[in-house]
Amino acid sequence: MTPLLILCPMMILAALGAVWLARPVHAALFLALALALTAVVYLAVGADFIGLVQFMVYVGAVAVLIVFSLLITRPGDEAEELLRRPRSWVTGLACTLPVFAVLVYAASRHTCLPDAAPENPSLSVESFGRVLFTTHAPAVLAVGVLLTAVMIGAALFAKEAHASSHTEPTRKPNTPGDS
Amino acid sequence: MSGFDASHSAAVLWAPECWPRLPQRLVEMLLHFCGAPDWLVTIGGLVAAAGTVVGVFLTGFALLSLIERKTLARIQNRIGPNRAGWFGILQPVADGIKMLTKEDIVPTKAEWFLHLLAPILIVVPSILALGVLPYGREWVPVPLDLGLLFFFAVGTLTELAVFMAGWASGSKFPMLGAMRAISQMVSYELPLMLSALGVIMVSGTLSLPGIVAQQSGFLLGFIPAWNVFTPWGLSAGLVFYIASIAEANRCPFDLPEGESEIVAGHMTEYSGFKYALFFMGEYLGLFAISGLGITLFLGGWQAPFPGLGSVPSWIWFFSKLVVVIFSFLWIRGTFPRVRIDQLMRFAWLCLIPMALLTIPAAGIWHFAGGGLIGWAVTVPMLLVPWVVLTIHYNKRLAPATRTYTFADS
Amino acid sequence: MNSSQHPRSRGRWSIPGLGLLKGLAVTAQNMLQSYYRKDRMTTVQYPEQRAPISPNFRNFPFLCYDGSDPVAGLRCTACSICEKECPPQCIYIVLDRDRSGKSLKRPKVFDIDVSVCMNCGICAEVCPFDSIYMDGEYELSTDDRFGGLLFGLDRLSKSAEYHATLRPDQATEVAARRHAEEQKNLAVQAAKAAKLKAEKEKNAPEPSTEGEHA
Amino acid sequence: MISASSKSFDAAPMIESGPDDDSLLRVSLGPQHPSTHGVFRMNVVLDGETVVSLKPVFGYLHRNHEKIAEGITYLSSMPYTDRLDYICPLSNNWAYAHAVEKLAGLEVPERAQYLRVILAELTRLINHTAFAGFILGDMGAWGSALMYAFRERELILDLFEDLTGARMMANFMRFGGCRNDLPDGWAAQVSRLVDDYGPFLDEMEKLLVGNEILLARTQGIGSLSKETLVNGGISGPMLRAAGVNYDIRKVDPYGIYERFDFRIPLGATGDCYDRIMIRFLEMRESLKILQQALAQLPEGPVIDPKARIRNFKPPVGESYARIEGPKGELGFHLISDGTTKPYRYRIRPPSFINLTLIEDMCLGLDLADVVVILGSVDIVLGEVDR
Repeated sequence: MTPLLILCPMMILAALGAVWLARPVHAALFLALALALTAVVYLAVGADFIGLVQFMVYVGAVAVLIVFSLLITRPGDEAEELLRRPRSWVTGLACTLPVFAVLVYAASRHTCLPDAAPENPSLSVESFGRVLFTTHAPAVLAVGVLLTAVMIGAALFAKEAHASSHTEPTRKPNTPGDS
Repeated sequence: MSGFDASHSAAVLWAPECWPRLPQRLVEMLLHFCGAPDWLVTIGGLVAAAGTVVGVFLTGFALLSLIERKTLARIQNRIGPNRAGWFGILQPVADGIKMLTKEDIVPTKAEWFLHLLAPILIVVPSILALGVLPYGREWVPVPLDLGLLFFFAVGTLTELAVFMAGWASGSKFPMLGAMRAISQMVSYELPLMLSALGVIMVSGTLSLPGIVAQQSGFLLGFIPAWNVFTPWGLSAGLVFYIASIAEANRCPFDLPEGESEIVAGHMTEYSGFKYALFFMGEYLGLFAISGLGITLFLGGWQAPFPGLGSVPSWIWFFSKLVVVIFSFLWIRGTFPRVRIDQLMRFAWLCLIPMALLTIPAAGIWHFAGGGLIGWAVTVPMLLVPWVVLTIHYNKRLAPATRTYTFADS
Repeated sequence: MNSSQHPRSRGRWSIPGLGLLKGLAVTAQNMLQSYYRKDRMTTVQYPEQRAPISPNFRNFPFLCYDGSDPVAGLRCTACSICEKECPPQCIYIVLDRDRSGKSLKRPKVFDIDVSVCMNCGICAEVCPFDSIYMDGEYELSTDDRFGGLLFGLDRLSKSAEYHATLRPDQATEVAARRHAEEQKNLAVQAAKAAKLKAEKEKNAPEPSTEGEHA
Repeated sequence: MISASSKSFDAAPMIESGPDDDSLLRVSLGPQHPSTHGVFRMNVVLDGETVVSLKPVFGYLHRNHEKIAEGITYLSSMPYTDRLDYICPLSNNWAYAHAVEKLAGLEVPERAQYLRVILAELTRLINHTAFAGFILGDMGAWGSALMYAFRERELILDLFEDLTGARMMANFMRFGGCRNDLPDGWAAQVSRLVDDYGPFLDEMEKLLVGNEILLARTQGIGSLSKETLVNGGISGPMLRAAGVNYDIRKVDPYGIYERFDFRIPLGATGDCYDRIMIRFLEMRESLKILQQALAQLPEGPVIDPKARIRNFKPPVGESYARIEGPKGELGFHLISDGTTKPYRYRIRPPSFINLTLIEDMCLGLDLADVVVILGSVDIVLGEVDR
């Protein structure tokens, strides 16, 4: 209970930072911090596997990719402009309010938290694999198909972009080609 | 990690096998006899154990910085540092003093907080990762059940740290370095993890001591039963080795630093002790990733020959570490750096397919029980991509024979 | 035009990575050989060991003097040829004159700014009096940036014996030539003196001719 | 992100701003940069890491050499020529001496002619060996090749020191010959070195030529058409790597090069790899020349007895003399007004002129390729900026 009381406010602050900060890179770093704290929450309640995977996937991959895409796409001042537009506020609220309502509803169903997290059984890879590929096999397959499709699509897009940038003849000095 | 067990006999305590745990045991004993509560004894012991690991590897860092310079010097027919102390043994101390006394420069355009945080964030994951490796039969600082997962999870922090360093410096070469670093690390983390998957499948555990235990024994009485001596293990081990060079930013994959191109990459705007911290992070990361490779493929602390049970197991681990790190130095002394597009193509078109292929091979090996059938199925399976690669290389990538003419007139 | 394939150009079929392994073999060989082959390890550990200095080695110039007195024996006649030929113009010479303004054929000031000097040796080459030579001394660092690198006559004057230790062949040759010249001069002077004496004896009563010869 | 802040990062103003696009990254590569071979600066505009525009900025090492030479005697310029291309001072000496000899009509004695050929070819060995080391350094190979190259270069420099008195700043050639004769045993030492050089070249080639990373980094990089190269005035190995048969030792022979049997290696594509290979092949030809020259070395004086050291005044006139320096056509243009000082003194520096096409070679390639291409041009800033 105590770790949660310390971690949750930090998480909320980090999430607020991610939303409020004007510079996209700062926001992304705060998002990474929020995700990392989520992982710590998982670890604190004894869900080691989920915690580490959360850390690896969200901090190590998702946050890094966000940061990287910020680096290469260079949004410029668009983010600040978006922040100033009132319509974005409305959209944002429309998105977040239902989620918040669901959360409040879920929290109200369990009025009191259990005193201690149940002792989690030592998780062997084998049992994990068995569960994944028997009970949850359709889900795993569906995700696999989806990911494969996404990867092929990404590869095709990349190839197209690559090809279009290479059809251009050798550039002459002082006339930079489009990119 | 239980509290102090008073039944430890002095013989066990003083056995060479347990030497690395001596600080922990001594602190526990001391606290116990001082009448400290059990939790304090445990925490004290853990602090001592962590101190041992950090102490050993910081000494290793200092030594490695010297050994690297000496080895590279010898490869290049030089002598290397030999002025500070006997054979330059005090050179790391001199370097440390120099780094500490240098001015700490923060560029005016830098984000000072992130600029400060980055070098710290580089070192922390490396030390954390070092905490879960099994160094000896009796010496596993933190025997986590999910050790391997933990290792990869904390390892991912480095990317963010490098990004912070590059971005917060507010300069262009660090920015380019950060872009290179992230794309490189993201690409090479995949083959790194995929090549470890086979080991997890065969050993059926994510615990690093468990993986080492699975590699005990000898085939035919003299070949150690390490993963690297199986077809899929050799294949995965090679992938892991190459990917770990890239993950540790070592030559020929040291593009983020890319001295001749982008000055020092993400470290360009650092000076003084922050700069030294980057090096500490790099070397500790090198220890960690080599240690993991040893654990996964080279049998961890297992002895390489039968009949050497009396030698403390941690000696084997560190001997293997020395060999692996020497190979890194050797490569660094020989190869030029690859270009970023070649690096990416190599990762996505060569390493990742190879790593993916080792997974079914490991599965077949696991279910075939590793006998003749295992060899018969997996060897051709893994040879195919090498053959394909060779053909592709010779047909598409390898340059046409260059003919040079001589003008006589 | 004859076309020939370079013997080491790559064949059509090669195993990827073979070239890298060859490179590794070369570096490993070099590393091992650096422990036992002298031609692999050419480093000279400077303060303890020193590379031998070749007789032709040149660093900064010095002025040579004969005998033991650096002032009286100085060969330099302050003719300023070196001053004119010096490429970076680092030589500064003031001719010494007596009270009446007559040249004493020796320098009053002879300064070489070695922070400007580029060790080319042209001054030594053009000197017609065998006076200026290039020194072999190379440990000249100083913490006095201006004074310590401006060599005056006191630092530049070095004895002919020193020259002989630096370049024995050249020194012997120069000494022999100078000796011969000296002998010749002496002989000429002796002849002159003899002639003079003879004339004197001959024309003793006529003082006007004596004045001509003086 | 980059563009938003990049403008404020510019400490030094860009002389040539290049394309005006906010999504591009402007990087000032140099003058303080690890692989600009000194203080060369390139204003690079990058799209990602692809070069969109590259403007070389010359002059950071300008030392006013040509103007100084007009104010000092002919002989006094000789040590300054050492400092042009300081990797190969003796070639520079020869080119200058050649120009003055043309002007003054001096004859060079046989022995001095042979000596000059020996020294020039040794200098070519030094330059090409060091080049192989430098370009590997530019590619990020941690100095091994460079140290091997310098190890062998050191042996040649030792010989230079024995002969000329200085390792690099030789100041050895004189108008009408050479300054001094060979010390005892020098020629024997050179022939021993020439014999040992072949195995060293084998070793270097083993380290470099088949290396897959080097192949991937250099092949197909930086090649230009023959026409562009010729129109750009490119000379030396860079031109020959593209297959243009132009070596001044053959097309406009000077000295006694006609007497030797050697061949001019020519490449086909002119990319960075060919530039490396051409230099290796040239070194082997140099070894052949050296062997012949050492075998034929005659006795005799090393300087024209008519040549004056002091008060040297060539007749009124004009001369241009060129030699095949290790980096290309090195020419000196002199105008004499009959005094002890040249009226006009002009150098045709191969490094500088070879460098002028750098943008054409780099466009559309990676930042990492820029460094390799710059290395393959083989510049020495002392000569580029003069």
